[in-house]
Amino acid sequence: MRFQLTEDQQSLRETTAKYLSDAVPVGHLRKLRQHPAGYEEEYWRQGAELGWTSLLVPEERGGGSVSGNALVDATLLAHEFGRHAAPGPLLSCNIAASVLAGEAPTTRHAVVLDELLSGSQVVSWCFTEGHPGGHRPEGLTLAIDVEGDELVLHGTKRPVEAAAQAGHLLVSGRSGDGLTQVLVPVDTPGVSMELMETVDLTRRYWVVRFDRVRLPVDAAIGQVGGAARQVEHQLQLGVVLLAAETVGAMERGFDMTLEWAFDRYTFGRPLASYQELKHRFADMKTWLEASHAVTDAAAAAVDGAEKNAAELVSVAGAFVGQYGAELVQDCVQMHGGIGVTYEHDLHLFLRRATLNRTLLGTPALHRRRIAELVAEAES
Amino acid sequence: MRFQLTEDQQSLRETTAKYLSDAVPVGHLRKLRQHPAGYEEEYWRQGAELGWTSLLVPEERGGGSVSGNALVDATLLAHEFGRHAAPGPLLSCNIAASVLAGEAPTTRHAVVLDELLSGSQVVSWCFTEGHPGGHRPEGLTLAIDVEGDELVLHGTKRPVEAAAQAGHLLVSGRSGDGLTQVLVPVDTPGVSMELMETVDLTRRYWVVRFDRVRLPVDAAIGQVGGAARQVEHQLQLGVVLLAAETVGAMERGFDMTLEWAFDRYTFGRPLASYQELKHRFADMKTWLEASHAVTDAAAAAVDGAEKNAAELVSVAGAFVGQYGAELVQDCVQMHGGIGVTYEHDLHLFLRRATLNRTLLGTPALHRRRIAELVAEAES
Amino acid sequence: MNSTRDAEDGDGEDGDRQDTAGFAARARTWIEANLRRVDPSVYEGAFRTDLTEEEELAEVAQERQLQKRLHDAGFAGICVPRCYGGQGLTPAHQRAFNEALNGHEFPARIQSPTMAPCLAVLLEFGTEEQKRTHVPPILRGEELWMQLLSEPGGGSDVAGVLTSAARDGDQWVLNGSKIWTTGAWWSDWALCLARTNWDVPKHRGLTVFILPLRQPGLEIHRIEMLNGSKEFCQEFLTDVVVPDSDRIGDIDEGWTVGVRWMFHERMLYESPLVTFPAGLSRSFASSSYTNLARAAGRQEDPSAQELVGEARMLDVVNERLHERMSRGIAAGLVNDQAAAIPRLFKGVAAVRLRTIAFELAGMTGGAWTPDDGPLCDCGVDFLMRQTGSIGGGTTEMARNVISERVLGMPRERSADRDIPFRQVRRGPSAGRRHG
Amino acid sequence: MNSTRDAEDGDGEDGDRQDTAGFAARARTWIEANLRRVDPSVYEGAFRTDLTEEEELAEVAQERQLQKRLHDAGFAGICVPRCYGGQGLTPAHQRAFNEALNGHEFPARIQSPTMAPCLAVLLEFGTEEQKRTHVPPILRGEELWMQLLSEPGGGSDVAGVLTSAARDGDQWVLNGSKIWTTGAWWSDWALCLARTNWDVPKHRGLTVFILPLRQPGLEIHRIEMLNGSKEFCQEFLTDVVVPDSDRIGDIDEGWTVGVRWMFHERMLYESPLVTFPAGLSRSFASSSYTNLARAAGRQEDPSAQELVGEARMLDVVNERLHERMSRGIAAGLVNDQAAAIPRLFKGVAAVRLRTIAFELAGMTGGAWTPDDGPLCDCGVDFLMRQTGSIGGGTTEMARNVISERVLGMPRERSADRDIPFRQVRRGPSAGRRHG
Repeated sequence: MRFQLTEDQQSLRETTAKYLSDAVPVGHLRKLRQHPAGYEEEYWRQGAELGWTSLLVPEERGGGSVSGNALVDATLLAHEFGRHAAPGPLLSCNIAASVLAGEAPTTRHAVVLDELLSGSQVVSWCFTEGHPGGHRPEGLTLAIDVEGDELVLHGTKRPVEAAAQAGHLLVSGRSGDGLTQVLVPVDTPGVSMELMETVDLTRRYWVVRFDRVRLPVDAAIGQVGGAARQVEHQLQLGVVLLAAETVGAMERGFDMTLEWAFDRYTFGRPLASYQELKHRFADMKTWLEASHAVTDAAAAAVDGAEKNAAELVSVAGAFVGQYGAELVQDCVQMHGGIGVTYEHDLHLFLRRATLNRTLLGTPALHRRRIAELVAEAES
Repeated sequence: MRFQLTEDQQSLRETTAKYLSDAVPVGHLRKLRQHPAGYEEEYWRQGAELGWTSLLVPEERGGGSVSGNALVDATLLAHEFGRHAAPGPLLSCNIAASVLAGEAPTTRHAVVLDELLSGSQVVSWCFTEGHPGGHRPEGLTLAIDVEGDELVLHGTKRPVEAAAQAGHLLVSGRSGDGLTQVLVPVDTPGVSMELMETVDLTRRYWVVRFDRVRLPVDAAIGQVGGAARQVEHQLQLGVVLLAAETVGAMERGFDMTLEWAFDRYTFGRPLASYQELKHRFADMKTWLEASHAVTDAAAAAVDGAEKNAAELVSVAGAFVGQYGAELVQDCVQMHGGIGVTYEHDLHLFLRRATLNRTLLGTPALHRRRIAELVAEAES
Repeated sequence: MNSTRDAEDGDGEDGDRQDTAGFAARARTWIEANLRRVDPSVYEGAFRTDLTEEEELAEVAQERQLQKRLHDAGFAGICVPRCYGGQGLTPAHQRAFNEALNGHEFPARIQSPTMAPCLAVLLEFGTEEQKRTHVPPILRGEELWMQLLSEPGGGSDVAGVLTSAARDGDQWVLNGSKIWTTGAWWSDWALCLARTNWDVPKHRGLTVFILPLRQPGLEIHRIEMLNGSKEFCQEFLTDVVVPDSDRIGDIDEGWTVGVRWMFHERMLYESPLVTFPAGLSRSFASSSYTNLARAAGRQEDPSAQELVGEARMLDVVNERLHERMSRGIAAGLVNDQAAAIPRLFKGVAAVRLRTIAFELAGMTGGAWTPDDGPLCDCGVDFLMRQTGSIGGGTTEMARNVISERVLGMPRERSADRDIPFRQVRRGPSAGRRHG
Repeated sequence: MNSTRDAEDGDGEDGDRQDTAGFAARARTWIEANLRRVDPSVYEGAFRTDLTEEEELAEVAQERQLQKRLHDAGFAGICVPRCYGGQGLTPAHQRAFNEALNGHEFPARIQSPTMAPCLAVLLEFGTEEQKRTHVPPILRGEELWMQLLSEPGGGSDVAGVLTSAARDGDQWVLNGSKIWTTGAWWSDWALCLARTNWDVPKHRGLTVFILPLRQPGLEIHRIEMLNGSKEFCQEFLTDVVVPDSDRIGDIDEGWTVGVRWMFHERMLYESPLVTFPAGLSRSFASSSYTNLARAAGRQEDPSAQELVGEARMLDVVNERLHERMSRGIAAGLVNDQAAAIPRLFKGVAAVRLRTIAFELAGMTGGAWTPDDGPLCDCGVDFLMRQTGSIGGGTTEMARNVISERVLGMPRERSADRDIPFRQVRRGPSAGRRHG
């Protein structure tokens, strides 16, 4: 997050922070462990009223950013979600809203978008697949074939956020050499889902299988076979939102541990007075500031459609993915045994940083992507 | 090096250590930077009298180990070479002697072996090639073809130690699906060489080119096309000797830096009193002991032809290669600016650890090799 | 190689060599005939997180039976003097037994901490009566022991004990809380380090006691870890009465006992009192990393191969380093404190190994189904990865020990040395908790 | 994005925006017409190790000329007041000039340390007369400056200065030795930190002087680095006489000057006094890592790709972090000491980048021929890799600063605080050297 925000941005951030502190304090999060959705519908609906699903949607379609930089604004929400280890399908709903708002609407799509914006419907993004390469648009194998005036979907997506809460699924798949995106009602015959286990306490993921699922051609969002650029863009949005959320989780873990270091005495003096620990705090502070810096830069580049946007996004994915989890793990180490107990709060933030590190490309995969982009740029 | 040596081993080690301290003190090493060979012939001949080239050769062929564990004994020499950053073709000559002594001798091979043992001839091992995979027997591409009663060698080897000092070259190459090793007089038509630059101060390396070099078939050592096991064994010897030498260089770097930490005061107290530095010394000490442990284990396993020998060798190559250079680099960091000056001694040991890390497989390549061996063992 | 290994071994057992061989043969025969063969991976990760309370109690009962059978066959307490019910043999015999045990079931829960450090401390510091009372039932599997050592908020400062023992005639009254005990809820007895004098510096006011775990005033609470495991307990002692005859060592001299106690704890796998399959010892069982790469569809990916190779490397180096250092310590060539070297290595390696597994799992590290086979739970193991660098003394403490006790560097400044423990600053939060 | 950037910029330059644009246009025109186009990689690694003494002197002479041409065209000292020969413009103008300079030659050797920190310190602490005497010739390329700050054996303890300045009437007599000066042998003047009082604590007995480098009593020795570079010098001062009018700041108040001096040194690339192509700034030019992978035949190897990607990642993050922190510092939102954060990052990244290059070079990292193209010298660069974590203040010092001055953690115990400097312990070797 930037050192300086506009007044509107500051207000957006504070409103969400306050709401999260009230609605999902850490004690409540522990209770949500057993909740099938990981969150209450009413919690999400009220969040939507605060703008949680509308920032990436233009005003004329019912949304509106607060600063004109839509993704930068959205990262403020993601940051607070990270700081509070907050539940709710923030990523899927924002991506879906952005995609639906980005194309000329069919009647049905318009209804879904309105419900997304009001928080009364969740749309899950079915993008990644469980094989190597399944984290990139060009690696997708789920088939979306045209048969007469129907689209036929066949394949498997995982992990899919909040699939059982969703009214519709936004499915990205392959049509020959091109990509297509389709909005699929969850109750369409041939759609089945299986709950996954996850490291997170409140976010739920499903394997969603599409067994020759048939839909009218106008279920497609935009051109059949022409969605490559759209998918690449929404993937960039997603990676940046995950990075911003992880930065929030890092920041909270760091703050907690810094306080602990001043508070906790060993051998008659505070942990904060031990040089070896001090130096690790210096490293952590550096990773934290660097994570802020590169996430903000990536968000601004995507908003501005700058030509280095793809690179900055993967740099954020690689760096924040790597150092996010490393930072919170070092916080655990500094806490000692209590840092790995369920009763302590730290693991809530570790879970979030760990989960996000895996969702839209691991750090290693982002590094490979950066190398590809560098090679392209140089050739 | 083991905590406890036999008396004979102890004597071998001490004799060599004393000779190196007298013959090539660090001041003298700096002068050898400009020497074309990096060492004086007489230095090498006297070293041979101390047993430098004979440990891997059975007694009946004119050699003899001091403990019955030939490679373990040889690692003691290599260790001292590392501790003194000593010049001389220790690796090539020992490998060559071991190979020549391992096969029924032709008259010519017997003469060369005798001269190797006496130190009056150097034989350079031409093994690695400059392409990916050129560090492993199965990756060799230099062709050794049978044409009538001649062998024809074609290809390039690099880096080749002390090639310009050698009377003969021991060349490992490919004959169809098999490997062959040939003893090539350096003045054979078609052999050419080019001096390389290197990180080391006194070791010299060459690119050696074989342009359809013709030799009688009996220049082969052992079976034409049947040398795969031989080559694998001598590669194991080589990796262990390099590791042992690196452990010596690590130990010396560590000792120098430990002394420095006690001796050097900053802000009115010794470096050794700063916790962050103390903890890095603890890490270095751990890497050092671990390097000793795994190198000793690998040497013993090769000597005993144990079934995990190949794995232990690559574990030593991977671990010592990695942590050898890292340890000495951290010693540099602790010294500050003077640690990277030519006038300081530390770089002599850094050079040796750095060079060895590249010669017979980098740590990353050894890790890949370990994975292959694990997969083989499991299948 | 063997001749050299023996030369280094230095157990002075040459006279027994023939006997050792005979003993080993007898052990092999008995083991083959009496103990179930098990896949060693059963013992990886020690106590499974998915056992119900009943299941775990059943396993403990079974292990007690197993220990009893070992005892009756003459294989319990191999290095324990005969007068206490042991076999009076040498470490070489224990090693031979451990070799023969490879691939078989054994009473895993009874080794640590019952045999080491508890039995070791009893043998070293116990009175004759204490030893005759407790060692035989320990060897028969009738007494499982536990160590009441760490305290909440104590961290690395083991001697900063706040549990107090107040003298009351012929007995002591203990109050306080202990933590990080493994399986205290199914154990019988415990060693306990308590503060008997608050008016002297930290190390000089401690005393060690032994006490039964099931008694009024001693409440045991199972701690839930973030992965759901309830391996560890916390104990609350409220006016627990201990007779003075259950004191170990002299009054206020508990730190002398404590230092050896922690030494025996660190040297667990080198202890001649511990029975376990030799092959199991320090291995992280990294062979499964190949399976992880395969399950992730990355067996041909060089980057994954480098990770698999690194995992195996760490495993092998860890084992060789332990071997080197314990041999050096046993032969008196390096000081006891050098045991911190393999401890540090293992802690760092354990963290890295779980990270490698998580890396190999890729996306499946974040979310998985039971169909994902070896990739299941790699993410949860990653969440728990620091335990290897925390449990049994942190890597930070190991680094202090290595730099100060092995390399002889200046000691870290303590703000609690040479002042009465009562006056030591305990920080804002500790202050609130402990007055 | 631009609107937000400007909102954060906080230079208060809005009134000049039109003018800035006009200035930028004028700069572009002049640069295109007058300055040679060069490949930015020429400036990577700053001073080549393979120049002869004559060649280097020729380059320095050429850069002086270049500076003169900048000056005559009205582009020297863009932010320096007009009364000292500068242009009296704003940091935005300097930035605009630096943008326009991309891809062109510039007087690289004259920027650091002449413009920053030396010129910056002169402008901040110099007397009116000192500024009128030295600033104009600096801007004309006639005076190249150097900093006599570090001392042999001084390491991170910059204030532990042993070079003494003794008062002798209207002048001072300096004795001692300074080290790590870049190109002192072709420079003209220097800032020098010396000890003027040995009977007060370390920081309270220092004074700053300026002095010409070519004078009797001042001997300059070029230090050879392990890679053959002779970039750095050591100076030996023997009874060097400095008039009191060449003192900067008050007597014994040199640390006040020194703190700002080091601040200007750290902020080099953010300084409005420094002229350099904007694109060159903090980049490590990692684009060449692709070439390394290709030259090593590993462009398709995923493991090599991960290394190339990591290199680029470090480069990009380094740049963005610098940008963030300097903007935060400029806007007063974080304190000056936070400059240690990007310094730490850069030092760690520089080490890692050279390691990555060495990894990519594989076997060629150990030995190479000129035919190996980009892989040449990767091994030598690896030998030198720690320089990035040492030069300009070690990463250890940066970590101290961040933990203590940014995070507010307790200061490291100094054994030299509050005692007369004369009594500070200097260790066995220092003791021998300095009595």
